[in-house]
Amino acid sequence: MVVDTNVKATNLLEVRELTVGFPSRRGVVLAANRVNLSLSYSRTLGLVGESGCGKSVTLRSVIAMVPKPGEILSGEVLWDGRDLIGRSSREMRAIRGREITMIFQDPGASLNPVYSLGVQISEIFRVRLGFSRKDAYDRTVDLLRSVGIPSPAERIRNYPHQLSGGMRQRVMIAMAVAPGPRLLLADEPTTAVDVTIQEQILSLLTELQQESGMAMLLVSHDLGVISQTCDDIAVMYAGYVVECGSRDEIVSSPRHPYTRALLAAELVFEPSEHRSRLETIGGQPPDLGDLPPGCPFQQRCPHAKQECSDVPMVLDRPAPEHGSTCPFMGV
Amino acid sequence: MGVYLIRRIGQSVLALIGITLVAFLLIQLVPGNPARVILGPRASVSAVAALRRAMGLDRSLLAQYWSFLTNAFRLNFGYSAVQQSPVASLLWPRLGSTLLLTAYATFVSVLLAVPLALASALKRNRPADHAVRLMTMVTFAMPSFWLGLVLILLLAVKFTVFPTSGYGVGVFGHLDSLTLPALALGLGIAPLILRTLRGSIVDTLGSEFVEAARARGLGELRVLGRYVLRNSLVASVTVVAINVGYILSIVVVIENVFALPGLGSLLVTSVQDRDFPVVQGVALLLGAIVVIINLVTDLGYSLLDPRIRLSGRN
Amino acid sequence: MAVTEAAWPSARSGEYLRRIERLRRRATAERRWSTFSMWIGVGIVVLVPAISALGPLLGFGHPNAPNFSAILVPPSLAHPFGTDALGRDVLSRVLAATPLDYEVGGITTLVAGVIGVMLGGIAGYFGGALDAVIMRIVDVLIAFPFMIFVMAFVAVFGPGLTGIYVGLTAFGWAFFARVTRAEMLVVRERQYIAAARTAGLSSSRILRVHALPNVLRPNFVVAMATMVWNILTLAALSYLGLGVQPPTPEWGSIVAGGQTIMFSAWWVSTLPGLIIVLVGVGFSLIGDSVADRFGYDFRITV
Amino acid sequence: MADHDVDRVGGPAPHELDLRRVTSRRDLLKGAAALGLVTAGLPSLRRVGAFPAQPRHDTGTGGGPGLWNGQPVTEPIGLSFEGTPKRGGHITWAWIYEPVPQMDPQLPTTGDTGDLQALYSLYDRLTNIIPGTLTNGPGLAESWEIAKGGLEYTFYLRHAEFSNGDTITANDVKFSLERFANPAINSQYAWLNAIDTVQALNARTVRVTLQYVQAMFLDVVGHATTGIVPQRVVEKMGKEFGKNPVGSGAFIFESKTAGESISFKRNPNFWNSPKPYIDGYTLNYVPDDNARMLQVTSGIASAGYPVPYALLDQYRDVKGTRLQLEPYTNIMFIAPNLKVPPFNEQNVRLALNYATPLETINKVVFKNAAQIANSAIGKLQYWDPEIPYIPYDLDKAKAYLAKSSVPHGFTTSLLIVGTDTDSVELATILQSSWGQIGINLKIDEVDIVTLEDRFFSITNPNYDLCFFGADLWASDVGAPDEIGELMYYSKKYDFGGLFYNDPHATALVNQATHTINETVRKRDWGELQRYCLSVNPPGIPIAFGPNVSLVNSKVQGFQCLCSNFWPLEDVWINS
Repeated sequence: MVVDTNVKATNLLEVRELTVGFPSRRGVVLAANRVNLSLSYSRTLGLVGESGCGKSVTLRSVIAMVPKPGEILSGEVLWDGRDLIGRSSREMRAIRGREITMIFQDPGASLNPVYSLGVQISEIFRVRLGFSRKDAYDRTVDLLRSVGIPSPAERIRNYPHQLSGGMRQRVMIAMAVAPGPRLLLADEPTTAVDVTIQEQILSLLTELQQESGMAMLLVSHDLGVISQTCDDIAVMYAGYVVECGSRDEIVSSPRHPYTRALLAAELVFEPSEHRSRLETIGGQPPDLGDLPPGCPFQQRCPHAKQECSDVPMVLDRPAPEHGSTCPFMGV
Repeated sequence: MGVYLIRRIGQSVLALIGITLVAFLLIQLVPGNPARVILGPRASVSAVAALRRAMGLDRSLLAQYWSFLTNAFRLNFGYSAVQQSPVASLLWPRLGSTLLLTAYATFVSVLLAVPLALASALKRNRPADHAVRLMTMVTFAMPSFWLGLVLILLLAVKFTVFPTSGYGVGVFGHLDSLTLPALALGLGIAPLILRTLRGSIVDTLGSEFVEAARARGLGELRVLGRYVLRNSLVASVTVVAINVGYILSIVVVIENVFALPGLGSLLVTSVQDRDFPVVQGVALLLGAIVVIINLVTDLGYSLLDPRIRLSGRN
Repeated sequence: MAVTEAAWPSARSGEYLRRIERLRRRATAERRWSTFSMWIGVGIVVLVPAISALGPLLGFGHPNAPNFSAILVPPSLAHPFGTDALGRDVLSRVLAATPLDYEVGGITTLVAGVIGVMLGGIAGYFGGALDAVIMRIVDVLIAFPFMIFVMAFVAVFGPGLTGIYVGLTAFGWAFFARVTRAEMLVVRERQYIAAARTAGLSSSRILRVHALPNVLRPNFVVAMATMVWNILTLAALSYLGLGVQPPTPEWGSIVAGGQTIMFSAWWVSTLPGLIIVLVGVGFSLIGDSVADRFGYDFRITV
Repeated sequence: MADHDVDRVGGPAPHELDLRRVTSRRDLLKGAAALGLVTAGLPSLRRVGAFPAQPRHDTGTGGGPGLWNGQPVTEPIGLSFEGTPKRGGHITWAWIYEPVPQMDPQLPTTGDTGDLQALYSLYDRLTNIIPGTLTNGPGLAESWEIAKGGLEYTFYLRHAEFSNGDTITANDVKFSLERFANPAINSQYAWLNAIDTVQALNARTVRVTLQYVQAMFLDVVGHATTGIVPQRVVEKMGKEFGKNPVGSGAFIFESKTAGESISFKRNPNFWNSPKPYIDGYTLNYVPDDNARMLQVTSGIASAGYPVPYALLDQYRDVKGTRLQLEPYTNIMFIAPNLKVPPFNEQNVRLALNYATPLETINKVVFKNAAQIANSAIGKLQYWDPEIPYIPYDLDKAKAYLAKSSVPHGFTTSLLIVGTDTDSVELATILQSSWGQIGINLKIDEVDIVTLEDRFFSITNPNYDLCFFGADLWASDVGAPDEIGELMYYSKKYDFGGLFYNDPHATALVNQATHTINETVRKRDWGELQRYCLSVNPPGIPIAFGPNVSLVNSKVQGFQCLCSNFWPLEDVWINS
């Protein structure tokens, strides 16, 4: 390991040199490549990037849920300074859904269609938190109310398919915050809902966060969403963190062409207008299967040059400072 | 839901009529004169002709089918001149044995299929998976009567565990003597269930709500049981019902191999005897079974899956 | 990734290298298996008839010529599969039977497939009453023990293969129709179909050019299964006494013919049975790996 | 004729062999072995209750009692009568026939041996076949007199009761025989009938007057369908009688499960006490050959019938069981359609006969258990063993063919039942051997019903050659009359058949069937056997095959009458 394991982690979550690989027809693809992140108590870190840039995988590897057949090849995930990687599944389960919880992109798909809300939510209280059936029920009702679901006592008997997308997402959030986690992982929580709902969801999240003081790791392809919610931002491209810093730094003085492209898209167009942004960036998201040597962004980079092929893809300044992998964009 | 049910039943009745019509026309096309069958080779032509008239076989096909249909509507399946008894009295006793066999076999195959399906889905594309899949291919490709005989040879002759054939006496006698047939039939059905189940388990495993459940830190067993299997079963419950025809085709052969007094063997003999009323009766009954099974599965399906139960759409 | 590696000369822990090696091996292993199983399948399916083409040259004796001096000889070098009750070499009968079984299985599957794809496609694409009618018929056919009806067909058409052809086709198409319809329901919602529609192309053209290609692959998988099923049905028919005319060798009739003496002369029925299983597995392997490759699940084959 | 009559009273000197026709569709369906047989002689059995310890035929050419050594079977093998008869026990009998649909002897049944066996157990008749012979002895009729040159029969009944306790009266007999004679009721077997009138002279005497002299009349009144039924009950119950019958036979109907089994229990009122020895028997319907045999070897059943020839070697010596081969008087016969050229030519038929390798067929198809046929009538009364069968001689065959209108051969087809292994094997052999004289034989495989339909259609019999396996060319009676009339005199019956039309043969049959003069009959039948084998054969006689059953060693006295009925009242079980 490059990283000295004796370094005392001062943060709630430290991701160091995380590398995740997937087998594919063309060999091993690195979905996350030497990713370094740090997230301190009750703050919000945003991971932004196009789909397939490895942000979701990074998110999942935090709770050791890298989708099969992928696996973490190297690196550390320090939770309170303790490395989570290589923990037994029992230990991980103790943390999952307890200290760290997660919400998903498609609230419709992430609820079990065959059980009523009540059953699914109270399951958390009964199974995970050992409440009695009765208490679990009450807690569930309160919970639903707290995430702003009208007449929860009735809703509780409903099945997922009977709720609107927004409602479902609220339910998901409710289930996520129910155990009072210290970290909430949010994977594209607003992608599946329309813009108006999106605002509500985001505000609900920040609200809950202020109340409970939990930290949040938010993943989105939408820089707008990220910048409006997060304290720190990490921009990912083709499995690399290409730029990382505080929100203000990133937004006001981006140091990587890719970040700039994203910002440009955000400024010129309505937020969340996914397609049009692609137009301004131009070209297709990279194929992780065959990346060029050096900077993976070079094919699409307006300032691409010879040397791009020799760029060592490491942040020039380690977190929490404002770092970038592109040596050619001075401040 | 009500509307939906009514529509389903309506369709089923149509299907039923279709089945009996096909059965009726086909059997009518088969050469061979039931009257001759009944009276035997030496009976005089005049006697044969007379009996033919008496059996009403000289009427037009349409007339015959119509009277059959109308009678069937009144639950009167007609009279078998060959067996010299009302068709119904031939059907009911055999219905039991066939249903018992099929149920037993389905049970056996589920017993085989579910764990294997889980295993191969969880170990997808690993040796275990390939092994299971290969196994299903092998059993799928076995001639059922051949499999039956091999089983007899092994479990009844070499090691006399089960009776070689017959139907036994009393419920336990039945079960005992139905074990081998059920095994043979079950091995025939298992690939059906296993393939479907494996497929839907794989899908379910990939679905977000399973991931969510894991993310909630639920135990693996709980996830598999309440989330994965529960949802996969929904998908694969119907497959058995849909393929009743496939299953019954095997039943016919199996009943022959093991000398079981079931609908399958009855159908075979009555086709051979040109015992039209019985063939039609069996066709109708089997059809009814199929329809009922389909309805029941639909209901079961909707019980398993609230989306259908509440929206009432398939 | 090789590239990615090259880009990273920097030190990696041995653990990392070991893991990445394992991943790479699994990746190649999976890739290999699906191609491998595919080729095994193709191998079996092609090799059996190939060998049977050479059958006469192998010199195990004429498949139909009785040899009363060598009745029921157990498997030996001279007769790898032994001889039957008339002293005919079982292996050469099995080999001689191959073309027939392939022909029957193939033709019935093909015709049924064409009919099924067309009707299913129409049902799925246009929907409505047409759909309802077709699918009800499909229900009936699939729901019913069609072996009995194939029997009836054989009886109707008398000796010869006609009845078998008609019977197997008349009931086989339903499975294709079911799959095609399901696939078609998905396909017709795809954007390019919608585009084609708005472009004012004729339905038939849309079906032919755009929709059909997409429904053919799953049907190929079904076809593989139908092949097996048809061969098995042939066997069952022979057992129930309505098979191919003797002495024409046919796998089913060979197996069925030997089943009476199965306990005394096991080879007559058992070994040909294994050939059926072998070929069946061959076709299934092809179907499965095709299904895998294109991400269908092999459940559609049942 | 008086002394002749007296001679007949109490039963005649038995003929060596007897032959009956058996209709058994299921045999052919499942390729079962042939039916009918010769039984070990216990000629005096019905009159003297005692059981001879060592039956006469038990050590036949089979070599060693109870074990068949693979030699052609001309006498019964494996019959066992060890120990003395004792009461009690139940017999389960796995066989190929479905349970009889109804049990009224005069109403049509499926004609299966299975049905006739049931009728045979349930009802007794005026005369009964004497085991091991071709002739009938006393049954319910203790004795009889024949008058008017065979036109008038007077039967003296013994005291006997129906299973319900009623005494069997002359009126019951009159009633039963009239039902038998009435084609409107007995549409199935009325063709055997020659009865004109029946009178009940007194409670125990019946007089029957015939329309013409029927030489085989005493055999006819021993046929299963002439079983004596209680007039009162039948008239009361009508069609329902067949469902819960009241019988005069050794057994009473107990229960039946359609498609599975039928059970009979001992009739305590049976006149010939202490018989039956067993408490009852059950018939298990087991169509699959292996399953059936395994039921015997595994002890589920005490007897299994029939044993396919293909399985003879396998079950020749299985512990705890014995193979019974009882020579088969039924004839396996290939019937050409004489309406279709070239089969209407004598030379063609002769050629076919010489081109048929009978030894090979016997070896391969019948595992050498059969006896090669030297008669186109069958091994019936007056059968002459001295006449040699037609040898396999291709040159002769070619020569005959050369004299025909198709000197270089022709293409034709053989109609057989597809499920009958024997038929298929036979056909395959003929295909190769007939091919050598230029006859291209196609095999036309159908199921039995289609076959019967095509064979028996008078208007257009739709076949070239037809092989019925074990069935059809077997007689219902020990006398050759039935087959004779059927084959060589078919004008009498208004159904199809051979359409064999040879004036000489017809004259012989016509004469022989209408006299009770033994010398005339012996002469004529002998001449017919010779003439129809080597001079103008109606078809190709193949073999007389044995009737084979697998029996548990404990079961004693289990034997088959020539009419293929098992008198189970003679059976007992050794502990």
